[in-house]
Amino acid sequence: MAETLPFEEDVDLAERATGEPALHVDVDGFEGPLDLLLELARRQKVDLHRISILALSEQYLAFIEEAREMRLELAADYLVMAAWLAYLKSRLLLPEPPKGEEPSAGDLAAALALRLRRLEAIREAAKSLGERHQLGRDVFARGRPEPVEIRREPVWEASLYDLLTAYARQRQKRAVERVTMPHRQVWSLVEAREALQHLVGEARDWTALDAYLVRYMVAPHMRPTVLASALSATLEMAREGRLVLRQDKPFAPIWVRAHGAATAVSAES
Amino acid sequence: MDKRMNVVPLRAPETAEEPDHAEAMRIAEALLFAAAEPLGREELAGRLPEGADVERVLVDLRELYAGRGVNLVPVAGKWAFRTAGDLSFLLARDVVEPRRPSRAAMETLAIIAYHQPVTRAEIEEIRGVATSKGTLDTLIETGWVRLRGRRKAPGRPVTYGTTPAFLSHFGLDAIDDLPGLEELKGAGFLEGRLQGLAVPTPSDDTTLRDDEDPLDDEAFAPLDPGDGPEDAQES
Amino acid sequence: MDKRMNVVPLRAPETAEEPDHAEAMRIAEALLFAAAEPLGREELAGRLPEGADVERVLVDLRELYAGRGVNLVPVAGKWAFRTAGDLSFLLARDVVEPRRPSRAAMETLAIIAYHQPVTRAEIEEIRGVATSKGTLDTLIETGWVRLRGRRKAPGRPVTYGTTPAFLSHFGLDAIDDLPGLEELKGAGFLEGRLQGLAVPTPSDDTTLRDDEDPLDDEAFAPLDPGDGPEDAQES
Repeated sequence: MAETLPFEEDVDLAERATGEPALHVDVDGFEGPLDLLLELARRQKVDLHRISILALSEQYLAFIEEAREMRLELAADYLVMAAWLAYLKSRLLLPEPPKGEEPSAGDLAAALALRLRRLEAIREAAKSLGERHQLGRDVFARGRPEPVEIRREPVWEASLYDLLTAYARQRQKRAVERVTMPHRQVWSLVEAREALQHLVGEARDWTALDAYLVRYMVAPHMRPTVLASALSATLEMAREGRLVLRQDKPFAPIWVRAHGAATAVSAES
Repeated sequence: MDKRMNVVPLRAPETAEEPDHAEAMRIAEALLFAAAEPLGREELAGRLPEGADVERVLVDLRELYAGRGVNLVPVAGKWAFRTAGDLSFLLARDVVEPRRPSRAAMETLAIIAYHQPVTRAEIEEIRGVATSKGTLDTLIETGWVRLRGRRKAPGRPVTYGTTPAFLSHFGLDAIDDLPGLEELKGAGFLEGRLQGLAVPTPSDDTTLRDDEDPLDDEAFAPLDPGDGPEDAQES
Repeated sequence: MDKRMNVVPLRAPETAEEPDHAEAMRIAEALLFAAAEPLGREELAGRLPEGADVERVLVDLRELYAGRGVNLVPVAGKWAFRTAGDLSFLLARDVVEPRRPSRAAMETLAIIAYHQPVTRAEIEEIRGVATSKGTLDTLIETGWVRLRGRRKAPGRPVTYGTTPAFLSHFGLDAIDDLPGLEELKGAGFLEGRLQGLAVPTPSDDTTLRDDEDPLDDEAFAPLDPGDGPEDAQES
């Protein structure tokens, strides 16, 4: 129900007075010079519309003077207001100069009176607002509201596309898993070397590599792998000094022969 | 219960002996309304004007609110206002929550759709992973999948199939509107070069097949628990 | 107010054209009783049976509860049940008296309420004194005052306004119901403060005024620090 609001305590003016010099208290109790002026005006006990700004100014200045004599610290805005009121007072006492640029003393006084009336009015408004029935203080809401339970009802969302994708994805994955790929036939480098060593044994003279390899390319699909592996093997064996390669021009047939019978034989052992 | 406003005229509120009965009712009404907890007779009596007849106040208030949207009800020997029982639906609000089935659920659903009637073991065989009970439960919750019967086979496993709600959700007139193998390939769902893959022509005919028995037992309610492993490789 | 039970017979609850009026009243009654916050016409309409006359339901309910211990009152443009104001002396008895807002806080709140949208400088001009940051912070924390936007003026000061919680706390249906508003308006106190812009009435409309910008920056969180002096003659 009513919780304690975190408001500052409304400190009573009299309460603030405790233990302090009386006049000091008075100044402290006011919320600024306008508040002080309003209080002084109230003491005139006349309608704010008929207030004498001149008399009010004199009272304010007297008050400030008194405070100074008591060596009270006054906030700057009280002094600013005092200076302005002293000026206003002198203007009000002097004969009005011919109409000039500046607002007349009467206008200034009227403006001040208006400000005072406006502050008075908003104070009244604040008072009547505070006097209204307030929730949790004067009037109460249901002490135990019955909460509305939120029931979440799932609505399933899926499209035919999702369904077909899921089906196809699943079936395809399994189908691929089950397919056994035909074993790819290759002529390995090892096989190539073996074959070439036979060749080297035979080829004391230049021998066309292609012609020699034909016997290994019985199946047509073996041709690329045999050629590739054989070339790699011959290059390797040439580097090792076992055989010599010759090609007369680009894309011409490759000729092979043993580097020398002795080396070839010794290498083989 | 008469749902019309039950306006009970107060019994002789102006009789001389109890001039404050109406006022006591107002106060009790406000106290009960504002209270966070039910109020007992003593608590009320302490707040009502001197000499108020608490019992009569409560009886009259209860009568005043009988048949209304809010009733004065006894709660553990005390009294409180509560929403009328027949309006309890007001205290709940249904919020529609869009949810998407998991990938595993969609795959299982698709297999049920194409291969029905199908058992859990068969689903797992096609998918190649264990199907969690939760996935099947979810599908049944969606209303798209139903338990059809039991396969005439050892263990008598439950067979699953799709429902008319499935057709209407996916915008199908009939289950055989599901695209076949060639259509799936044509639409790019399946790779064209796949071979040896058969997509069955689905049927959701409610008539049990020759190898199906009816779900004779009562224990079909949740799901057959012994139908397969509970764990799942799937997420 | 007649404190006796004001039992209003329902107007022709059985007329053919609106057979559900009594039921709609029961439902509205239950909803308004159960709700923790005031309910708007739209919220109610959405929960009442099709074709129910929300306006009539509210008028009839209000009448039914007038003079009772609990009243149906318009609050912040919505509707809520509240204990009757004249019973406050009884109900407030066991309420821990909330600390009352200080005079400075109430004055500042009043200025914000009657002059909104209003800047801190304008509040200070009316009060003739610097406004402590604490006062505004407290009003915002209480939930009665909010930062509306920024005045299109040098320094782009923040503008303040009141919230629906303010209306609800002070039992106001709308900002126009502020007490003494007519008098203040009549005296011309709410006009012409803004560079010749006549702003005749306070407005807590969430729509920004022509001379307001949105609170675009992120730094609006606590309070704009550069808006006025931090010191205060007030405590």
